[in-house]
Amino acid sequence: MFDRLSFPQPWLSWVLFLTWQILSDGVSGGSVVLGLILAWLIPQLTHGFWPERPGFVKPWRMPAYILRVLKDIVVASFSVAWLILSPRSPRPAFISYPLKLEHPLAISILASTISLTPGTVSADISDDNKTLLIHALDATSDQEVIDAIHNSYEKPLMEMFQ
Amino acid sequence: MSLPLVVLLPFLGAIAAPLFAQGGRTAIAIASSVPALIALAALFPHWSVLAAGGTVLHSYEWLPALGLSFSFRLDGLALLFALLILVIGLLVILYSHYYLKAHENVAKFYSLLLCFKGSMLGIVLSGNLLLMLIFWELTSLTSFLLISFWTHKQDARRGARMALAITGGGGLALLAGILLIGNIVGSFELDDVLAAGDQIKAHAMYPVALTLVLLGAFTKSAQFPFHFWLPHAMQAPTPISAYLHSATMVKAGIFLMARLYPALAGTEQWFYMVSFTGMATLLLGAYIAMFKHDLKGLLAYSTVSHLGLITLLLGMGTQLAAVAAIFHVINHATFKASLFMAAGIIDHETGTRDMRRINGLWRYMPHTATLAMVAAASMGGVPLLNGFLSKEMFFAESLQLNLPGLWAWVPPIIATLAGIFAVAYSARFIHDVFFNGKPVDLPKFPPHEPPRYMKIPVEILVFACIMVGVFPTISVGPLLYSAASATLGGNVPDYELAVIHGFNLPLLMSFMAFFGGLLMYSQRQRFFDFHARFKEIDEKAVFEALVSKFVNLANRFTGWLENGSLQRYAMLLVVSVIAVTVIPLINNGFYIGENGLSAIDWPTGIAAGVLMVSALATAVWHRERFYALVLLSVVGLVVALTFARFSAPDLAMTQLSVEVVTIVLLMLALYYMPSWTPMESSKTQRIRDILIALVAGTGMTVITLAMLTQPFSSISAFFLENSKPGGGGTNVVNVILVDFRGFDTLGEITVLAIASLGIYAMLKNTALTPPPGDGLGHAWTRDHYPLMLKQIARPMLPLALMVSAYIFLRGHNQPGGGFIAGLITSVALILQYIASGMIWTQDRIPFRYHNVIGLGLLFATIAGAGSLASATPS
Amino acid sequence: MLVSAIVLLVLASDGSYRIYAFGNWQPPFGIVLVLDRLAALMLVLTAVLGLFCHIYASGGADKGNRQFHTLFLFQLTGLNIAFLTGDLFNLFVAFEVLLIASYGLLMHGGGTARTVPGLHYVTLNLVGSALFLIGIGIIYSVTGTLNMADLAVKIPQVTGNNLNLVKAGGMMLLVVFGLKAAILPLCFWLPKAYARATAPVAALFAVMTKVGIYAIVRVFPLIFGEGAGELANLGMDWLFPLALITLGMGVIGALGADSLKTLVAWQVIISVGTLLAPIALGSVAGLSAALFYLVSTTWTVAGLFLVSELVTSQRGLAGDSIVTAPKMRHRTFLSVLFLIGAVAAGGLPPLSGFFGKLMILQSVEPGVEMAWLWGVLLVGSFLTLIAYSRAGSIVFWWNVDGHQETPEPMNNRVSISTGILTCLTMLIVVLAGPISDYTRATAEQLHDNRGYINILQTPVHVPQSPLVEESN
Amino acid sequence: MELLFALVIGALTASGVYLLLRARTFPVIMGITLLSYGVNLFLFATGRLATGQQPVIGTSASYADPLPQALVLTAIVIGFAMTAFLVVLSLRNLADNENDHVDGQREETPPHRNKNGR
Amino acid sequence: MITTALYLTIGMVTLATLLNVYRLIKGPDEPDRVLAIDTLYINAIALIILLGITLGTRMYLESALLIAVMGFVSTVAMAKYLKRGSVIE
Amino acid sequence: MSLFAEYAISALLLFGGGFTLVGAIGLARLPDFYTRLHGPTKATTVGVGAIMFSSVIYFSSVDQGIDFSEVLITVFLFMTAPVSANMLAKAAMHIGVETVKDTEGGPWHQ
Ligand code: NA
Ligand code: NA
Repeated sequence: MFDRLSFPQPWLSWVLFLTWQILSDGVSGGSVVLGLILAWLIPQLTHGFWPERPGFVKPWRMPAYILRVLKDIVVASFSVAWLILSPRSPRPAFISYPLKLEHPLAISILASTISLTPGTVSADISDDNKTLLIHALDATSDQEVIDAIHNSYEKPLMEMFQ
Repeated sequence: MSLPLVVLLPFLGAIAAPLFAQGGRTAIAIASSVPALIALAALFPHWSVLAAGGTVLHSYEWLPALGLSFSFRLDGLALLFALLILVIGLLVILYSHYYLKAHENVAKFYSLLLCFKGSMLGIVLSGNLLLMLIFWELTSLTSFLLISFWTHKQDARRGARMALAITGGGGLALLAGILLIGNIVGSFELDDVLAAGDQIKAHAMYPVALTLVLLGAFTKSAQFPFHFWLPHAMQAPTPISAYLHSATMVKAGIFLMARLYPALAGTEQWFYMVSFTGMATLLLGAYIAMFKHDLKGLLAYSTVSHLGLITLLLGMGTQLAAVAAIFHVINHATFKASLFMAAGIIDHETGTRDMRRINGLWRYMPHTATLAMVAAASMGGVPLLNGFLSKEMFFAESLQLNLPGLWAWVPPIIATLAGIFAVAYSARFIHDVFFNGKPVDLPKFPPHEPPRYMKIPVEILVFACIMVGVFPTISVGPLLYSAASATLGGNVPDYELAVIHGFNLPLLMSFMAFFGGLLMYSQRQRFFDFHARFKEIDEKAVFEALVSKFVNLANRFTGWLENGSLQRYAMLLVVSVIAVTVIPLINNGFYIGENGLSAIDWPTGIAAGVLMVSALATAVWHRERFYALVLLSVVGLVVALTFARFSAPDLAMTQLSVEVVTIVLLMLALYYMPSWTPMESSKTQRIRDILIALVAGTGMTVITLAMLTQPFSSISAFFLENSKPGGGGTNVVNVILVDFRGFDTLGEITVLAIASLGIYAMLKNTALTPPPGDGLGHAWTRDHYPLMLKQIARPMLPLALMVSAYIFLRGHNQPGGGFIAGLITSVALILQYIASGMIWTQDRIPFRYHNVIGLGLLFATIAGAGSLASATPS
Repeated sequence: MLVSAIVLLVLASDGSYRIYAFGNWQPPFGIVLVLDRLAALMLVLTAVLGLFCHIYASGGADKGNRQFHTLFLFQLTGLNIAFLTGDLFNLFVAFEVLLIASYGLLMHGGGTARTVPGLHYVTLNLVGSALFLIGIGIIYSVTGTLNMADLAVKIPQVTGNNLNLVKAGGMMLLVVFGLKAAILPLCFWLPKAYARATAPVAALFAVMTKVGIYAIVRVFPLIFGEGAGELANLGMDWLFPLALITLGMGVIGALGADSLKTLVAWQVIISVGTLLAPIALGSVAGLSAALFYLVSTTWTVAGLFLVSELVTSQRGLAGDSIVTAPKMRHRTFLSVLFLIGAVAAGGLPPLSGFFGKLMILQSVEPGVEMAWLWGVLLVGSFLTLIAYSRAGSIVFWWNVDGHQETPEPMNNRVSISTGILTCLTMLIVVLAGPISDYTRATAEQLHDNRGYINILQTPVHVPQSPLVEESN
Repeated sequence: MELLFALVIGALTASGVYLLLRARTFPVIMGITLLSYGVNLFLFATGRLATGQQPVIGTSASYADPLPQALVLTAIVIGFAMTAFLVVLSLRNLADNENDHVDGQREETPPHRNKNGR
Repeated sequence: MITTALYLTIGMVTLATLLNVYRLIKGPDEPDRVLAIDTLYINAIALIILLGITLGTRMYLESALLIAVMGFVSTVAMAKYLKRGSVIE
Repeated sequence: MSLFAEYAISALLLFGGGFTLVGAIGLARLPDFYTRLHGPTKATTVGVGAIMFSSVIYFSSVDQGIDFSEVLITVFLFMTAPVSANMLAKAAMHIGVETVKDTEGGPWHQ
């Protein structure tokens, strides 16, 4: 069951190795050795559960994307706070968002991003992975929301994955 | 050694008898006779000692702490009874050989008979009261099996059970009596007890002890009001009846009274209890015997009556009366045994025992008839037969009782009256059976004389009757003297065994009885008509009805208490705890110890409030199950926070993991269960439960408060000091778990493992039907495995494994450890199941489990394996 | 296991205490196993019982469940730990081990009849476990220790308000042990659960109630014994009347039983009452008598369970119901065994039950207690006699015409194990002297807790052989 | 603080006992769970309440009593095993009796929940 | 300053907890309750972290991590139960 | 501890606490389930994230070097919050939880 000294998912192994260093109290010889062992062993065990590779084409764009999302999260949190605290009752809406992305992981990331950024939550994804149902807390117009999402997040993701 | 041998031999024979079953009936009969012959031979050499008034004692220690020893003691009284048992026993065996039919279980018969004989010998030869009691109960038991020998007969079964209940129950009273006597005397040895008569009679417990002992004796000897079992014991094969009711079983009670005569007799209590019981029995038995149409029934009630007579004699308390009693024991045994055997022959030859059908047998079996008529005459007290002699002594003694005023007339009148009845029923036995016209519709016709050898036992017994009747001094004189001497503790009065003592009052009474009896018999139809006006009670049916009433009552009572309601059982448990702790807790009150209360910080206060509210809300809204489950998980979460708040990180983590797995498990269960609990308890019951719950809660509050505020020191200082040097870890909790108290942890893992096994075994046979939709009537959504969840679940597993590894490795020094690590892995696997389903996931893990809930097992196994791994380094 | 248990019995019979300290930690800090006369007696009792039940089970009752033997052995393991441990919390763990194994065993063999009694059994015992923990907690919170010897030292020193706490805690323990022992009013879970369990399991369970009694005998004389000052003889004034009522209830249940197994199950409750009454009186003689009776009744009841099962298997549709039915196979063999069992259980001479009862009767000092105990015990015996004679004569003797649909004949393992277990009562009679000497010495040892306390001073050492063995 | 803790344990016990006395398996299991939470907290509290004194050598000046913590850990694990068994047993009861009544009574299955039925 | 901020923060989080419980009890639908308990889990993480800062120990970080993991799994399981009845199928 | 660190820690704490509270207020007072979903998903997650960061800075500045364990937790929370929200929304749509009156569009029927 173990392929000798192979790393079936190098990405995963890297992440695991780094995580181990974070968890251990500081980087030391022991933690590096243990981290290596775990980075090799765990993917061997879980390979079956996660056989498909994350189909990144341009992985280096990921950090920029994450930073952008983080910024949006923080900035937009204030607007949600405002919405929540203001006496005015919001005007919620369900919006069907036509997906251009095809890769399931990419869709998931997009949906997550939408949920984390203010005012919108991904409520559902259609069975054929073509439409995303978004609940907006306070929507002025559907199209505005769709465009904003497409431009800010879906486009960069499409670049990364296709 | 010879005395124990005498008792032991029949038991050995009982074991051996079935072995001879192969050799045929004769072989068994012979084999069964051998023990008695040897026993007789073994007793013979002791005669010289006994004749000189001595006793033979063979004693071996057994259970000194109980006062129980293998003491065997032979004196005149014991010898007399032993001889009766052995000799009549031999005759019965001979008789049985011809009586039993070919297809019957002869081995069982002889085996039981020998057991019974051994037990009887045990009673009479015991030199220790407890030992005697053991044999006493054994006779109850073996007679039960003998009476029910024909197990297919309902009457036999019922009669046997009734006999067992009465005699066995009496045995229990006797046990209590003997224990009391033993307490008074300080020993159960017969010699000590007999020597301590004055001490016993002076003791405050004497009346109780006497009553209990007499209960034993009266039940066994079928004294009124316990007489009713005896006639129903007639369901036994006739040889058994002959044996049990002439010489043995029923005589055991008589023997007991005679045996303990020096220790218990001679007081007013004794006199009133024994003599009045005897008198009542004497009269009642004689009266009923007259109306019995069943040959054996007549004999049975006559037995009851004669037993009453003996008891009355013993109760009179005079020495001569006691001698008469002993004498009558011998006489009754001989004539009654022969009568039973004769009755058996008649039954055997005619196929019935109904005297209304059996008539004029003289024509068909003159030999048997002669024998039976002689024996019956003896029973009726005809001169020149042994029955006459003891009856004369009885009449004489009845005149000697110094009762005040008119009461002095009572005993002689009753004696005469009983005599009249006795003559009447004896006459009936003779006339109604052997003469009185022709037989009516006999099942077997015509009857013949029985086989030659079947008559021999009867002949021997009848011969004995005549011998004793004519030559009393020569035939039984020495034996009677020896027995009477043993009974009376050596003070034998002057008495004369003569056929005729001259014309005196007793003789007059005998004449009155004789002619009165004949007169009564001649007018029998009037008496029968008179008697027929009373409804005859079948005691067996009454007893049976009583027992089944009791059984039904017990059944209903049990069913009412043990009603199968867990609610009730749980309530009883909780209420029991409350009941036994309420006094200390009320004494404790709302107590705050010397450490006092510490300040509350308000986040903790609010968390506590949340916990309390969620807990109570769980109870309040429990009928909406999912809601209650959510509330329960809040409780679990806050409990974990509480552990964290009060310095127990390990506990917090364990609690969290266990809680989530539990909730998932409960949800799995809830899928199959109704999502809603119906209202079932009544309002009263709910209020009751609320009260119980509140009291329980208050109790725990009071305890906790008192406990938390008391100063305290524990053995834990040792753990804190030795954890690092001795246990090699800084996390003291984990060091305790794997080292100081590693054995607990081993047990805990074992529990997990067994639970998994049990769950697995149970699930194999469980077929659950999943409901088609939720409680609102929605069908389940088609969407099994949502995309986002699937995507996030994938990386979760490797990450969780790593966290597990981390938590596991640091456990010895930091919070964490194997169990938590195992649970994290389990939870990560649960996530895979939720996200991607059973089949997908199972294809990817090396174990196989067949059922949904088998997962619980999986989690437990993983957690157990985790903690096992962490426990082994110790 | 029987061999090792007997070796331990021989070791213990010299009256010494042998301890095994896990991890070589000096008590009271580590967990110790303590072997004394009582522990050895219980081990032998259980080992013998376990052996024959296991042989019986291997004659076919273990079919269809590979876990059976594992659970069976775990059950024995739990029992053995319970008898040996010298630590209160470890006793809890041992209880849990044997309970969880018993849950599994109880459900063994499937069938819907077992589910509900099993559910009741498990639920009540879970509450019992909770109570056990509370009791332990209270006692720890006052004394700061869990080792029983150490507790025996510390409990007499408790003063002031803590007395109330310890009383409450001790009483909770008594309730827990009472629940396991099935004392009234905590006994109603038992009859159905036992009556419906597979025979070897029910037979093994004969010792389960004895664990509760063992725990009472172990913990209470030691910790709340004569020397416990204000806490001396805690709870015993409750125990005595309850024991007698339990005895009475058992008798009524037995009388009203409609099947042999139910009858025997109520016999278990009768035994519990019979055992606890003299124990509650607290004398050496009473304790000794109870221990003697305990050995006798455990084996006898177990034997009767096996007999009842054999009757069920040979009697077609009627099973073990006390109703008339066509004649069963092997009637003679089975009826003789039943007779022996019934005589022993009913306490009639000449079998061991009688001697046990005799000792119990003799152990009471004259007084009110004596009147009650004698009265209830003797009247109870009388009614039991009626119950057994009625049941036996109906089941074995009252045959209606008809043909038994040829049941499978018994195999040797089943019949031999049942026979031997039932006849052990005779062995007890033969060895009554030595056994009563042993129980007497055991009772004396229990009564004088100084020896037990001394194990705190015993320097720990590694014994030559391990004390617990988990194989049969 | 002690009073608060005592009240918490009291509330857990009371709720647990009330649920224990219900007639269906599910509430009974929840009741036992609540009861065991209460018992675990109680057992934990026998070492008295300590703030910031986790018994890890070197992390604090004084330490909470570690023994009750160890005991509670054992108790939690055992309780988990027992609860799991009870859950499965109650499912078995459901399968056998088509009903989740604790006494296995074969009654009609309870009506399905409706919005107004609470 | 940190102390003051800490107290204020603890106060806010505790208040948030109370609001969560309000929603939990109020409902009105099951998803509301699950949402409330999900939020409660996250607040619990905050409380644990704040406790750690107050006590100056990192001993409780793993507890926080565990709450995060367990909270997520239990939320997901509950949501799945509401949708599918069977959490694991 | 540097003053900067103190300011940063305090600010982050207050920011975090504030957002946690805001999320809870949203949960408590918004009109329907779908709107209530927004508060916890974003505000609370952000709030707790901020508190974690303050913890990282606090412990890094008081003693034993840098330890990023809290970051792991935060990342985990950010990864899982949307999934939880998604699952809950799906459940709500399945059950047919009602929307507030003036909602545009409607949930999908499951
Ligand atoms: Na443990
Ligand atoms: Na979440």
